[in-house]
Amino acid sequence: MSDFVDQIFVEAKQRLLSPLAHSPNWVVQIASSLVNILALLAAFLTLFALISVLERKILGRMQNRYGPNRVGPFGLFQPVADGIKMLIKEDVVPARADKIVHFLAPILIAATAILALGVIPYGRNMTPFTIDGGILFFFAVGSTTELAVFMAGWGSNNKFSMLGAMRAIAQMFSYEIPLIITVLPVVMIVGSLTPDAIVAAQSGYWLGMMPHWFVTTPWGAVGFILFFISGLVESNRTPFDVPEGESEIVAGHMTEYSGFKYATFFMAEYIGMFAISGLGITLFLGGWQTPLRALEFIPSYVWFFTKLSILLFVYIWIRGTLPRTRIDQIMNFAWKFMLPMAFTCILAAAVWQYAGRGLAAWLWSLGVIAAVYIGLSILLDTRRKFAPRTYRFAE
Amino acid sequence: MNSWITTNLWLLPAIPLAASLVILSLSNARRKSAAALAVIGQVVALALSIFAFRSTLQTLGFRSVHNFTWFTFGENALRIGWVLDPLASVMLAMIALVGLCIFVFSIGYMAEDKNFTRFFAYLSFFSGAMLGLVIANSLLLLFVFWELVGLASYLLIGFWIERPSAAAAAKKAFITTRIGDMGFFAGILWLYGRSGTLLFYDHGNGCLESAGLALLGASATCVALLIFCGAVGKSGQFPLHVWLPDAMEGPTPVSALIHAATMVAAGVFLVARVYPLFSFSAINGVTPSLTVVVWIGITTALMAALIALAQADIKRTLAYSTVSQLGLMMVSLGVGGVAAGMMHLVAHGFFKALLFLGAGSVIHGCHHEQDIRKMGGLRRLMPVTFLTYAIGMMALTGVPFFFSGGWTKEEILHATAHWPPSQVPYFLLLAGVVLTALYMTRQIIYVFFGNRRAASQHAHESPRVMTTPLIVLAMCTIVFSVVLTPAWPWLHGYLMGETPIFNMARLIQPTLFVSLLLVSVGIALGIWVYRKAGAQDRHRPAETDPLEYAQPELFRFLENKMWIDELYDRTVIAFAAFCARLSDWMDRYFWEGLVRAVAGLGQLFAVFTTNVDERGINAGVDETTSGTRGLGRLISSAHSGQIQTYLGVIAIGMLALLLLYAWLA
Amino acid sequence: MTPTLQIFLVVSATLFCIGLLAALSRRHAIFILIGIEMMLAAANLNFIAFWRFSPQSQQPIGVMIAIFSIAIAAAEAAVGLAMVIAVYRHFRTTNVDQLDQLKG
Amino acid sequence: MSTAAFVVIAILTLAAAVAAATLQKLMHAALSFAVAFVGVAAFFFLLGAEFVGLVLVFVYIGAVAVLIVFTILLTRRDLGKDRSFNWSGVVVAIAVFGGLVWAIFKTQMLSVAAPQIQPLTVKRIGAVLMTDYVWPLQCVGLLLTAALIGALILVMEEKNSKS
Repeated sequence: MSDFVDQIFVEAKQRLLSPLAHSPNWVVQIASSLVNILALLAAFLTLFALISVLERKILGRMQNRYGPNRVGPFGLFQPVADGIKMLIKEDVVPARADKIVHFLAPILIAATAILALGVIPYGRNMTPFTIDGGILFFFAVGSTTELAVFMAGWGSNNKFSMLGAMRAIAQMFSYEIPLIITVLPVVMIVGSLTPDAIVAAQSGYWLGMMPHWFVTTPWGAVGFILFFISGLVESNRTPFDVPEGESEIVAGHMTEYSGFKYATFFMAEYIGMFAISGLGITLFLGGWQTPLRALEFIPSYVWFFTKLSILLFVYIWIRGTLPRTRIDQIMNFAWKFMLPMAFTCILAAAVWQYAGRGLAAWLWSLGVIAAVYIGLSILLDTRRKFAPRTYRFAE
Repeated sequence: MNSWITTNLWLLPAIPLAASLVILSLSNARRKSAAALAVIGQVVALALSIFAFRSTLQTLGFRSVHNFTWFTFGENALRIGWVLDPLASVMLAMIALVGLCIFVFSIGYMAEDKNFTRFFAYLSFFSGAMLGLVIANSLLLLFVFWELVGLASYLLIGFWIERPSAAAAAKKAFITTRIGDMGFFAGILWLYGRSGTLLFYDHGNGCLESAGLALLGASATCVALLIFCGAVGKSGQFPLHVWLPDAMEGPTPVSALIHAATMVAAGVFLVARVYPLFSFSAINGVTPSLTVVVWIGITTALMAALIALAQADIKRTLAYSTVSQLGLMMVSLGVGGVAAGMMHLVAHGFFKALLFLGAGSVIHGCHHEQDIRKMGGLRRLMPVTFLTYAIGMMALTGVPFFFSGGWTKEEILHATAHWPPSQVPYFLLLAGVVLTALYMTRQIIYVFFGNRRAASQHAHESPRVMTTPLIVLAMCTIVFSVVLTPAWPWLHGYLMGETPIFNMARLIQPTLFVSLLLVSVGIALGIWVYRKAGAQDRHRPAETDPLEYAQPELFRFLENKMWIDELYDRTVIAFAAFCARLSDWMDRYFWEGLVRAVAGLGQLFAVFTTNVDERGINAGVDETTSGTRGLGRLISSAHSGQIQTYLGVIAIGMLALLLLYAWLA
Repeated sequence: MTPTLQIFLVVSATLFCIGLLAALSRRHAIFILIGIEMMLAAANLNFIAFWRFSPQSQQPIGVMIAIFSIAIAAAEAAVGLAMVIAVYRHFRTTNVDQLDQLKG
Repeated sequence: MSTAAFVVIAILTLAAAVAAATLQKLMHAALSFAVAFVGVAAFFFLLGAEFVGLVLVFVYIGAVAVLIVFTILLTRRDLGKDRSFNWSGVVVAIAVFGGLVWAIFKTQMLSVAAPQIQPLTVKRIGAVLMTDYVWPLQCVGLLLTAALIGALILVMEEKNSKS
């Protein structure tokens, strides 16, 4: 019974594709791909709508006010209204803009964001595109986002756009490195770049209750924290939303966009957030694995989306809590703290691996990380905080 | 036997020389310290010489030699050294003592001179050199010191450089002595060539000992004569005596020390030192060289005495008397009386120094007036000077019994009287004795007796510092006679290496009466002739000399030194000038032409090479460089810096390669 | 029919020549860099193609060389662009026709 | 591998490349350059070298293309339009192309079909990299470090710069 529920979507897909049983191979391939893409879009656009409204409501609660609560029950239809508003808005394109680029930027950014979703296992046998080296694919596609952002900034021939794009790219570059390096230990331990393999490697429990998720190991925990911070930056979320800091540069690279293009950017941002969170779950939080053996009857995709929504709540929580940081502080943090800690994670993972993955290994790697952390905190004395601000990256 | 002084005899010359060096380094203002240094050096030298003298008294005929190798050329080394024997030690004592007296004297005499320190530096230098000359055991070393004393005399004669006459005199002295030294040096070379050694005494094979002399053989005579040339030059014997009177241009102490007591006696000392060379293979004490010595000596003695008779300058008179006395010594050496000669040398050193110092005192008192005709009546004004001067005069004239000069002259006459070849020198010497008495009496009368004249109006006695040396020397002159008497001829024995026999009987000898007679005659004659000197006589003005009044031509002849200088001017100097002019002409026209010709050749060659260089090599190099530059320009034009051009070329090259391969395949 | 090695080679040759064209005929320094990158990509394509069409007994040499050449190309691009920026700072131009002197 | 995919990819790639080489606006050229590389990566996928393809995309789109557009941005002063076109270069390029194609078609042995192979897994690549190619790998790492530092020094704001 639980298996059926668990595999219900796979069954559905096969039923859907059964008429094409006798058609040539490539037709079946294309058809399955189309089905997958449609499923993805349906799921995540819904999620996007939901989250957009939920975020506003949660923020409202945090700021001690009601969020949107007029449209539909509990204001749940708010996104629909917004969508309609966006669609019927006029699409303004600046006269001096580079039309083509200006037009292509949102498409590209959305496309890459959605592509990135394609390699994440959402449940047992529920990976849309199984690629050998899916993680690499994820990052390859994700790195294209920067190009898209730059196109946006450039295409709309505008000072603020350009500045915003520069900032965005600067911090994306800076944080892409720790992001990837925090992934490396997982890849090392699992010995594969395939998300499925990684998830599989995190199956099983200690003492029947403690799951084998990598977040339970010291390097895993630290790596996950680093990964999460980098993810915040990659998706330009507070406290790292300088690229579109309303107070300084109107809306960053999205200044000159309006109507549906703006909506696309908005959506791409959220979807990128989903993607990065999904990858984080896959890498550290055991993917669709169940935290407790007792709860295995609950379908895997439910677990995945539960974890995802928790992470998203944390995103929103942080946004509601933390102020915006300065660009130079962001950069210093990236190069002086994140990077060394990421390398430390690799080291700690190696120690953990070769000390036999036992309790001793656990303590050993913890010791390594603690030592490096203390050393770093001594080196980067906190008095630097009061240094005069320098905008190296937004000149 | 060998006390430390014999091995460290070099200290004697070294100390005064060092003193002179130190004094030279002093500034002109440090007069006291300069004088003190010089005197101290001399005192030390005196003490050492007395010490050495004592050490020679141990045995008869004492002789200690200390030789060492100076430097080596080829396989034969040049060895020098020093000797201490009676001859040297006596000379040392005399030189040191007289030198000391004169040093002290000159403190007072040169008191006003502005070059005080320089004077004492020179004096110390001289005394050091002289002492070294005396102790030298090698003819070469002796020659070195010989030239050093020559240099010292040159410096001191020309001490008052500002006087042209002094400068001229210095030059004259130097050159004249050089003429003699040339012969001396030739002799040294000859001797070395023959005997291969210049050491006097070298334990049996020195050049004065049997082995060396045997090596010399017949050439001993020539060597001796050549060495005698040096002696002639140094002690102003006949042909080369002309420099000595002019040397009186120097300060009087200098005249006393160098040109009366020590240096001029060096010639005599030299002859005495190398006497074996002269007396080698002698037939009962006669050799050709000795004969030459005798005749030269006698000529000098007489001639100088005669000239002295007509000199108005007090110092010139003394100078000529020195010359004549040196001649006397030479004669005594020549006739074989070495001891007599040396004794007279020492005695003469004392009393002639005394006389010169007295003259100096007189000159000082008369405000540097030297003309005796302007003096007179100083007897009362400067009694000490008068007494000492009188003692010196007695000694010089040879008054017997009390004065050293008398005994020594006695000895010389005695020796000469028994000279085998002829009696002529003896009688000539007697004449010389008379003449000596005569001119000394003349001088005494002119200076100290009679009425006061221009220079002696404000004369005054000299200070103690000047009179004390006079007294000391006078004492020496008298006391010294004790060791000279034939009754107890200690010095003679000491020099000859014999034990003196005391025999009062030998005190009285016939020749003694002869000389006594002659001396008294001379003095009496002098008194008779010059009684009115300087005063108005019947028809004679006060300025004219009585002798001049009597015999004008003769006086003129004598006054002008027998025209010898003029003769030299006409002959030797004229010839020298001609030679100089000739060589000048040669140099100007002949040699210079030659040189110019050679230079022209060199220039021609230079021009040739220049052309070769420029036309040939430079052109080649230029061609190469320009070619290289052109090539570089050519290549660099292809090297335009246009990246795309490069890329295109690369692409074309790749295409070519590709086609080649495809075609080959 | 499936594409043969020849076709791949022709494609890569075309790509190479386009890169060459860009490198040769454009004045802007960045174009030259782009062209060089394209040529490198063509070369990589050749490597991969030869590897793919060769009998599979041996090691994936072609792939390895491709990987390394990509890395080196990345380094080259970084340095090249840095040089472009430096040159631009100095001469205020990126037109390679005007950059034909060695001294600044 | 299907001919259709090949044709599509080839057309895409070459078109993008031509655009990159000839477009007058620098920015457009740079973007089409990126597209061309996507095409090349697609070729790699087609040839069964997914890893290399991904690396290519990752490196070129993620890094090099962005660097290029950054450079374009920083050297915006004479960004304008680059109309000057050197036709001699075109001639040379065409000549080379002709030569290459002629050579390719001249050699018969090239017209082979792809043999069936087991897919090249990332694991294998990693194994080979860490065994046979470990020294080249280290050297490349060193090279990359050197290039990083060198590029930094090159673009470092020189103090008291004349401009």
